[in-house]
Amino acid sequence: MLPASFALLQEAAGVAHPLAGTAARWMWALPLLPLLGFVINGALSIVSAYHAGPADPGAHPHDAHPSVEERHEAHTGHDVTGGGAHGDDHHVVVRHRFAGLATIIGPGVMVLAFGLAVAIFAAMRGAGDAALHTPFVQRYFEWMPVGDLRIDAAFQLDQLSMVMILVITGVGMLIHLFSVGYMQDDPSYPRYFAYLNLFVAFMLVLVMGASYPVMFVGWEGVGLCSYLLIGFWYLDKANADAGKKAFIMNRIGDFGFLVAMFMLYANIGTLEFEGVRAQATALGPSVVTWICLFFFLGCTGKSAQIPLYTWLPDAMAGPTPVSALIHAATMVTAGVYLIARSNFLFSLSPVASLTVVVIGALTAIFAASIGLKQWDIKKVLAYSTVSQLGYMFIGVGSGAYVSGVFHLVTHAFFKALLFLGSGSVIFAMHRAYHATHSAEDAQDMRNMGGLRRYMPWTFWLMLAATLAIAGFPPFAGFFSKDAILGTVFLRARESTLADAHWLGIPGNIILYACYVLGLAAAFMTAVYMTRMLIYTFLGPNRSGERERDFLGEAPWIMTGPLLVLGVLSVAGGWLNLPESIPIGRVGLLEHWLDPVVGESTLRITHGAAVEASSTIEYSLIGAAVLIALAGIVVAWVMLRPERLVPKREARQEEGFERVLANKYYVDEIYDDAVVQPTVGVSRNLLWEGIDQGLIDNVMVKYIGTGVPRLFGWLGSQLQSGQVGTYAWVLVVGVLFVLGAFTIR
Amino acid sequence: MNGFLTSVGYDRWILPALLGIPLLGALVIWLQAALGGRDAGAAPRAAPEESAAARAGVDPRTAVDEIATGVAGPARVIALATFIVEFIVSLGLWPAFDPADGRWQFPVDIAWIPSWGVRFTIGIDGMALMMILLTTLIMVLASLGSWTYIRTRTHSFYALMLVLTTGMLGVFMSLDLFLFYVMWEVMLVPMYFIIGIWGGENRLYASLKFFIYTMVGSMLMLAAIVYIGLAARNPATGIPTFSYDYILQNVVVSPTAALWLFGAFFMAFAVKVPMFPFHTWLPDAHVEAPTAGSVVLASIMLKLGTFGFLRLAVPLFPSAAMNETVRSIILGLAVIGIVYGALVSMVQTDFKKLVAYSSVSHLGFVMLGIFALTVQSVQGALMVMINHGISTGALFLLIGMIYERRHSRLIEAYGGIARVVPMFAALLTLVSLSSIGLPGTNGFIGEFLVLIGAFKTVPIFTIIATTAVIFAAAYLLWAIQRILFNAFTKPENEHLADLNPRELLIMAPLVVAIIWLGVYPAPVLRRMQLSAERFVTVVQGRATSQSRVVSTGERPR
Amino acid sequence: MLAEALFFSAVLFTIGVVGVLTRRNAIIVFMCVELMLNAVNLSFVAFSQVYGVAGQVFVFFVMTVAAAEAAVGLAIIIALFRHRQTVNLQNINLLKG
Amino acid sequence: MNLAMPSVFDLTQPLQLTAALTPDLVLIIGAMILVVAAAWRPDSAARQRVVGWASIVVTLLAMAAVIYFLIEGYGAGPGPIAVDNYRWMVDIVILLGTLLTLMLAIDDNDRELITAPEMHVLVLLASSGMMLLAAARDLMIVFLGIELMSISVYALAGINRRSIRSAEGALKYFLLGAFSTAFLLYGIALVYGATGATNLEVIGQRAMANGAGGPLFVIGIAMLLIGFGFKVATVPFHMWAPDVYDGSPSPITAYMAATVKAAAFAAFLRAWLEAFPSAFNAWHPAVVGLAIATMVLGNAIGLRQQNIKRMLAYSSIGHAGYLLVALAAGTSQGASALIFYLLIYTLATFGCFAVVSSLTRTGAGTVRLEELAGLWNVRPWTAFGMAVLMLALLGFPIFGGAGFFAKWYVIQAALQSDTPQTLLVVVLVLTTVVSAGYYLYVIRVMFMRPRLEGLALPVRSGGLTRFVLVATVLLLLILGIVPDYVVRLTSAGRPQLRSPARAAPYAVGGGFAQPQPMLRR
Repeated sequence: MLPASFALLQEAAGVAHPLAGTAARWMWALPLLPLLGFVINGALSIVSAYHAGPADPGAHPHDAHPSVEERHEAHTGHDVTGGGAHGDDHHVVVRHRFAGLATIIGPGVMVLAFGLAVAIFAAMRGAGDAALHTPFVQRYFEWMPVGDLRIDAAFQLDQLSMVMILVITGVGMLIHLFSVGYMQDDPSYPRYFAYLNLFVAFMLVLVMGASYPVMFVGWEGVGLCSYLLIGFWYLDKANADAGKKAFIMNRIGDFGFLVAMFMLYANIGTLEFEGVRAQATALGPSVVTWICLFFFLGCTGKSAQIPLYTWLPDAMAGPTPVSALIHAATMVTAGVYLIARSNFLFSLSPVASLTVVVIGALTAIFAASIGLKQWDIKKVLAYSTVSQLGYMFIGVGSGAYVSGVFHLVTHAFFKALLFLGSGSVIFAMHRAYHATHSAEDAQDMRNMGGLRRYMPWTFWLMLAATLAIAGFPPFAGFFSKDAILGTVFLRARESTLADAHWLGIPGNIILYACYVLGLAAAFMTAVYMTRMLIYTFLGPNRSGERERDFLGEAPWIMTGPLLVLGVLSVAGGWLNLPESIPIGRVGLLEHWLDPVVGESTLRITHGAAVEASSTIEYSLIGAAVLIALAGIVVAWVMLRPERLVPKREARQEEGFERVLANKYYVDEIYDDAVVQPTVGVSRNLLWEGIDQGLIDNVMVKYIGTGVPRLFGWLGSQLQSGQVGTYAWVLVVGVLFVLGAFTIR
Repeated sequence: MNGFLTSVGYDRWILPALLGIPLLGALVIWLQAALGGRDAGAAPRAAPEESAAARAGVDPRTAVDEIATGVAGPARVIALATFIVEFIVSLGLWPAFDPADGRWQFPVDIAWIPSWGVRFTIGIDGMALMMILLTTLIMVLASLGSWTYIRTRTHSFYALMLVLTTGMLGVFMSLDLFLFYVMWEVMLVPMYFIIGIWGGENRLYASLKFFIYTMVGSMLMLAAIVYIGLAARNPATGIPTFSYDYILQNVVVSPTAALWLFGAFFMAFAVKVPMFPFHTWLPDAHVEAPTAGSVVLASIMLKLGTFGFLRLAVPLFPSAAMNETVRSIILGLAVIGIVYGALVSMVQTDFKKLVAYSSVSHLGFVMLGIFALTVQSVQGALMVMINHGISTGALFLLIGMIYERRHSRLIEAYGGIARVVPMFAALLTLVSLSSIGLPGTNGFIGEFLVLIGAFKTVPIFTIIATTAVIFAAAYLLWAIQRILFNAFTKPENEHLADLNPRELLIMAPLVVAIIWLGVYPAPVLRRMQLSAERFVTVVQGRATSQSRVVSTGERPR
Repeated sequence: MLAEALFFSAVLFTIGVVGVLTRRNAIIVFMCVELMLNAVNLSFVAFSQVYGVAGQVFVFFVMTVAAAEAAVGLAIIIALFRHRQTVNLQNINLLKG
Repeated sequence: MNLAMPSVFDLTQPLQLTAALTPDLVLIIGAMILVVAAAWRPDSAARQRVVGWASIVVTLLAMAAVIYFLIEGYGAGPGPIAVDNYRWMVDIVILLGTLLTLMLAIDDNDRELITAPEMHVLVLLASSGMMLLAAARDLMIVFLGIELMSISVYALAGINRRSIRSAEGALKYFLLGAFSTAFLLYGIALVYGATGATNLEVIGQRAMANGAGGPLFVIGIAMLLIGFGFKVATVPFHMWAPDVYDGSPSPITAYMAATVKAAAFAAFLRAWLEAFPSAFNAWHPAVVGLAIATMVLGNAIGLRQQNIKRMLAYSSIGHAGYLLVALAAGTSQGASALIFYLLIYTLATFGCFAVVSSLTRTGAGTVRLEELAGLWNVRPWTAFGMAVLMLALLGFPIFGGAGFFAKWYVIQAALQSDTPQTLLVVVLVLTTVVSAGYYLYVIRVMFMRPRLEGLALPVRSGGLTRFVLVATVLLLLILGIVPDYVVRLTSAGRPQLRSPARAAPYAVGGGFAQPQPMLRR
């Protein structure tokens, strides 16, 4: 039944489309390949860890088990332990017995998927621009056919999803390869690849889904994988906490996503992108604003924006390649993708778009400022990610969907590189500390310093990435960030956003303010990135005498992907060169995405193409470059790595530094203001108060059973055994009966 | 397949057979016990009257571990075989059921007590079909899950389980209100015994609470059923009728009476669902019940409440049920239940109790779906019923498995055990995720449909209910973190054994169902489509016609 | 005449009731009950003045039955007396609750 | 016997009146013969058994006569007694109860060393009085029946001369019974004074003709209500019941709880349907009040009991309340429901007392609930039977057998009345829930509690006791699945109402004006 309907649905949908006969018809294999990897790796993992219990687990609880020694041996050999490379348990390094197979499967499916993605990309290029004005939709089966609600399991291929697919499979493949080295000694090696494969599968579902619900599958699926991978070394409570926090915070966002879907369905009866796009203009302005705001709530969760950003820094508890793939390059950008995908909705609601811009700008500056005082190398990068995501939202919020996506792509390159580079560093540090049985923190920059000597490749690549993120021309980040800031400035001059009001404030003022905030954040970005580079790689080494001997470059399987990402970080800007800097083909990405977002962009700009005088253009570019340079210089001048002491000798920060180091105490505020009250109210008021107190005691015990018991007690007191009493009761009864007879 | 089934007359005998097979199995168990089976493996001993132990008042049989002595063997084998036969026989319903036929399928109609107009009328529609299949499946798993859990008085236990099955299936099939009531009560007693005899320390309290709560509601329902039966009586002979179809088509009661009657039905079903604030029996019953009891309770018996709303309470008295005030109150209670259940389950220390409160939350979704009255929400409600049966059943089975090993349901007794019981951990995580409603698992489908359908008619309630996706993640993830993850601090857990093949066999169909219903629920939805649509149209139609009759009936005076 | 007889009967009946309520000796209580029966007999006789002989027939039945009742009743009282050595009703309260 | 008996007796003819009393006479004559036989030789256990068995035979003969009359479908003209299916159905319930009492008594006397064979004779005499009550259509017959029944039962209550409890119970029953008889009699006198008649039919006609009747009439009804209320043990005239039930030998307790109640209710209902329908508005509030008080207090006090006989006493008070609901409906359908209920209640009660009797230790007189603990472990079948009986009394379908149908019928009758007794039905169902508190407690104790330390096993009970238990449980279970035949039987068993009573125009068996030969169809 399934194959038949499969073919049928597919034919009905795809027969007329130019991509129907091309490699694109295999697009269903994109998520299926990693899914297959997940299944195999998962099976390897669980099979290797599983020891069947006794047939009668309840019998004689102490004798029925295999001998302790036997089982212990089994565990240390090849069990899924949650200790992992990260813990301080100094386990005996034994590679997993299926490590070889997992190495082939895990990255292997990614290579295949990337190959397929490239082939599909080629097919799309071959099909020509004109042919691709409608997306290529494949329907596989009816997923939720209920009444007039019809949700199909369908994928959609268009220019936007193609970009995302390439980033996900490409960067994903590199990170898988990197992981082979990074995770080589982990006892749960296949489990790691299972999760990672599953993540890619869900991420592809997210970007390929042809409707919001299918996208939501991927949306929550990646959240799940994030949860699993953050808590990968689950025996550490902090890791498990971080995973759970990520999931729950994401769920708050998902709540928004869900409500937005409900509103869409209630108002226009469809949830497919094409259907919504066709009918979006029929929505009332306030409805569309509410829909967009709820969608954006989803984005703040998934993409770690104010107020739901706090999970992302904690998510660094996961293995570093995970941070690179999920918490920098792909998953966290899903929110940006969602808005870009929903451009037909957001462009209809200037208020919602302004909200996106404001939140994006605030997040950018807020997170950047926290990044200034972090010591954990991954935390710096995490706040940097939050901040950069803010930029992307400024972009997509202000209707510069192309710029937003552009920054998403370049950010994927350089942030992945930064994370993987930091991974290399941590790997080296951990190896060194492990060799000397030291319990020092392998991620704290105060324990690093001068690593340039020991890992030059990593240093140079990190330098490139740092320059890219700082917006230093001609690295990738320069172009994308400049495109965003420039667009915001232009939108402030002329757009539907500028005409609108947000909380009573004129839109253009807000946009100008956001532009300034963006510049300030860019300055801070340059500062903290330079700071990270200086503290990590320059100055004297603070790792310790003995450890120094063990520091060194990571194996080629790790540095290789770094190299590729380095190239991309340097050259990524050429994907979408502005017209003002024609050092290659101009506006490639803009042209590519035009069928998807062009119409909406025009709607925001009152139908006019983006036009600015070259004076403004160049001064904007100049401002951006100056800011970046200023940041680097300030950091270079102010920071003194030789004065830094290792973590264990460090003093407490004072004043505002302390506030920054403690991330403005937002976690604590959330805990005190939301989490603890909720738990407290639930426990004391709802459970003990209402459930046990009011319902069980008062209603049931006192009233429900108490009243019959009271009657019983009274009656039983009268039943004294005295005939006299009985006669009295009888006579009283007689009087009552006679009384009742007088009632008419 | 269908041809074969028709050739054996499947459509004629299937429903009575489904009711009869468990009874037959119970009879066989009873015979086996009566013919000395109980003593087969026990050490030879004197007649109980004479033995010294008996004289001292010590029962020679209470403390006997019948698994160890081998007495349990035949009982559990017979029970399992019966349940498997039942399940296989019921599977034929899937192909034989015609999703496009809106009438009752596989009907059987026999006079039972003609003097009172009581008939033995059974038949099913799509939602009953799914509930029946769920029941037969869960019973197989529940009996397998009791395989080593129930160690004493196994014959009685399995016989009660079989009788219980008949009762539950009977409720789903009944098309006669009298029969419905009888079946409704029939399932109460076995469950009372199952909790009361094989339950935990506080089992007496819990079982009595369960019984009394249920009975308060059902007795009121009894009075209401008599009232409607009399309202539908044949004017010539004066004999009442309890035929569902007849009553649905012909009986119109005054709005005041409808309100009271609906109230009576509401009490019966709301206790069973259970709706806030009638839910407090549930945590106690769940916690104290043996695994199979909890599983059956959660997977099937709670659904009987919502099934009652769908089948009886709302369609019979739509003017009362859909009265703006009544509906708002019920929706309010449903939404309170959703959020309240989630919040309270967050702070539980006993994992079973946590799952019990989560049931309150999940069943709130069902109520929301029913009373939102759109095709999507009703279908969603039906899906939640199925999904909750699968997911929560699986959760209770898993808890039972770990309880058998460690004899503690307290969350704090565990921690980090994913290291020693990885298969258990993987399954618990998967099942929890499905309970949370992760897309791609069954849980999502139901909740999503309920909410998206309900938003059309009752948006504010729906938005509040949607917040439960957050709390659900909070309580379950927090719980499994404290059980599976975190530091491994309890040395006594070092020797926990992972699941054995039998336990994997129990979980396998549930896992398949979780994924299947999450990815491809369309076949299930198609089969329930007509039921849901008919529910919506009947309720809407009758609500308007009843109010019209009332208005035209009263205005001339 | 009828009214007076009925009133007298009612008074007698009430005296009997009060006697039952206030006396503690089983035999006296029983005598009070007999008084009540005879009060009713008086009513019957009075009514038979109006309606004919049926009331008087009833009186004979009542007297017969009362005699039988007295026989059984005294036997019971004696049986109890054998156990308790008293017929005071206040002491007879083994069964209660 | 005159084989040329007319199908409708003319009760003014002494011979035909005698013929119409045949079943009653069988019992009375049998009792007379046996009393002589019992007195012929000194008491001994063996004689007790012989007389007991002989009484059983007599009862069976009477039963056969009743069934014969039922099959033949005789009717009767106006007169002091009724010849209708109602009477025969009540007779069957009474004789069934008598039979079960005798069976239990034979074994119980053996264990308690009661050697008096006249006990069985007294049971037969009491039953004769009850049959008279069932037949009575004249207040004079009602009085005679009640007294014949009561005086015998006073003696029966005190039959265990070794037991002080028995004597105390008998004394309380006797004093209060005589006290209430005075009220009943006063009521009869007043009704007679108001209407000039003692025949129920005539009273009904005259009351109808005179409107609702004067104060004399109304107070008369009130007094009658008190008298009957005492006999059926409704609150607040129930005070004697727990003590007497507690003190009496178990078979007699069952007899009082079920059969005496059945007979009293039969007469009560006939009087209310035939004589007082016109005064419905006068007596209805009082009956409703009594019913509510009885249901609530009976069940509520039952919750506190630890002695199983007392518990069953309060349970029987609660059931009297349920039966009052059927009566409060004031319809002939209520009568059918009442008979059905009485039949089922008789079965369940005797089953319970069979268990009590089989578990009673010699001389203890009763069973405390804690002695039942863990009964399942040592006497699984007894425990199972007791569980069924408890559920039957609770009114639970299938597992409780026909107990549910009994309750169902009462509810149906109450709601089918012209003035639906909704309030009573609601109280009924809610107090049923309360009663679950103690019925389930018994089950809980038997199945879910361990046996008390050091408690000896109950001795093996006698064959008749076991027979009673098995028979009642089986009958209940079978009737719990296929009740229709008995339902038809009871729905035909309504009083033949000549006067236009408040009976609902409802008939299953084809109307009530003409007697129907039920069994012949």
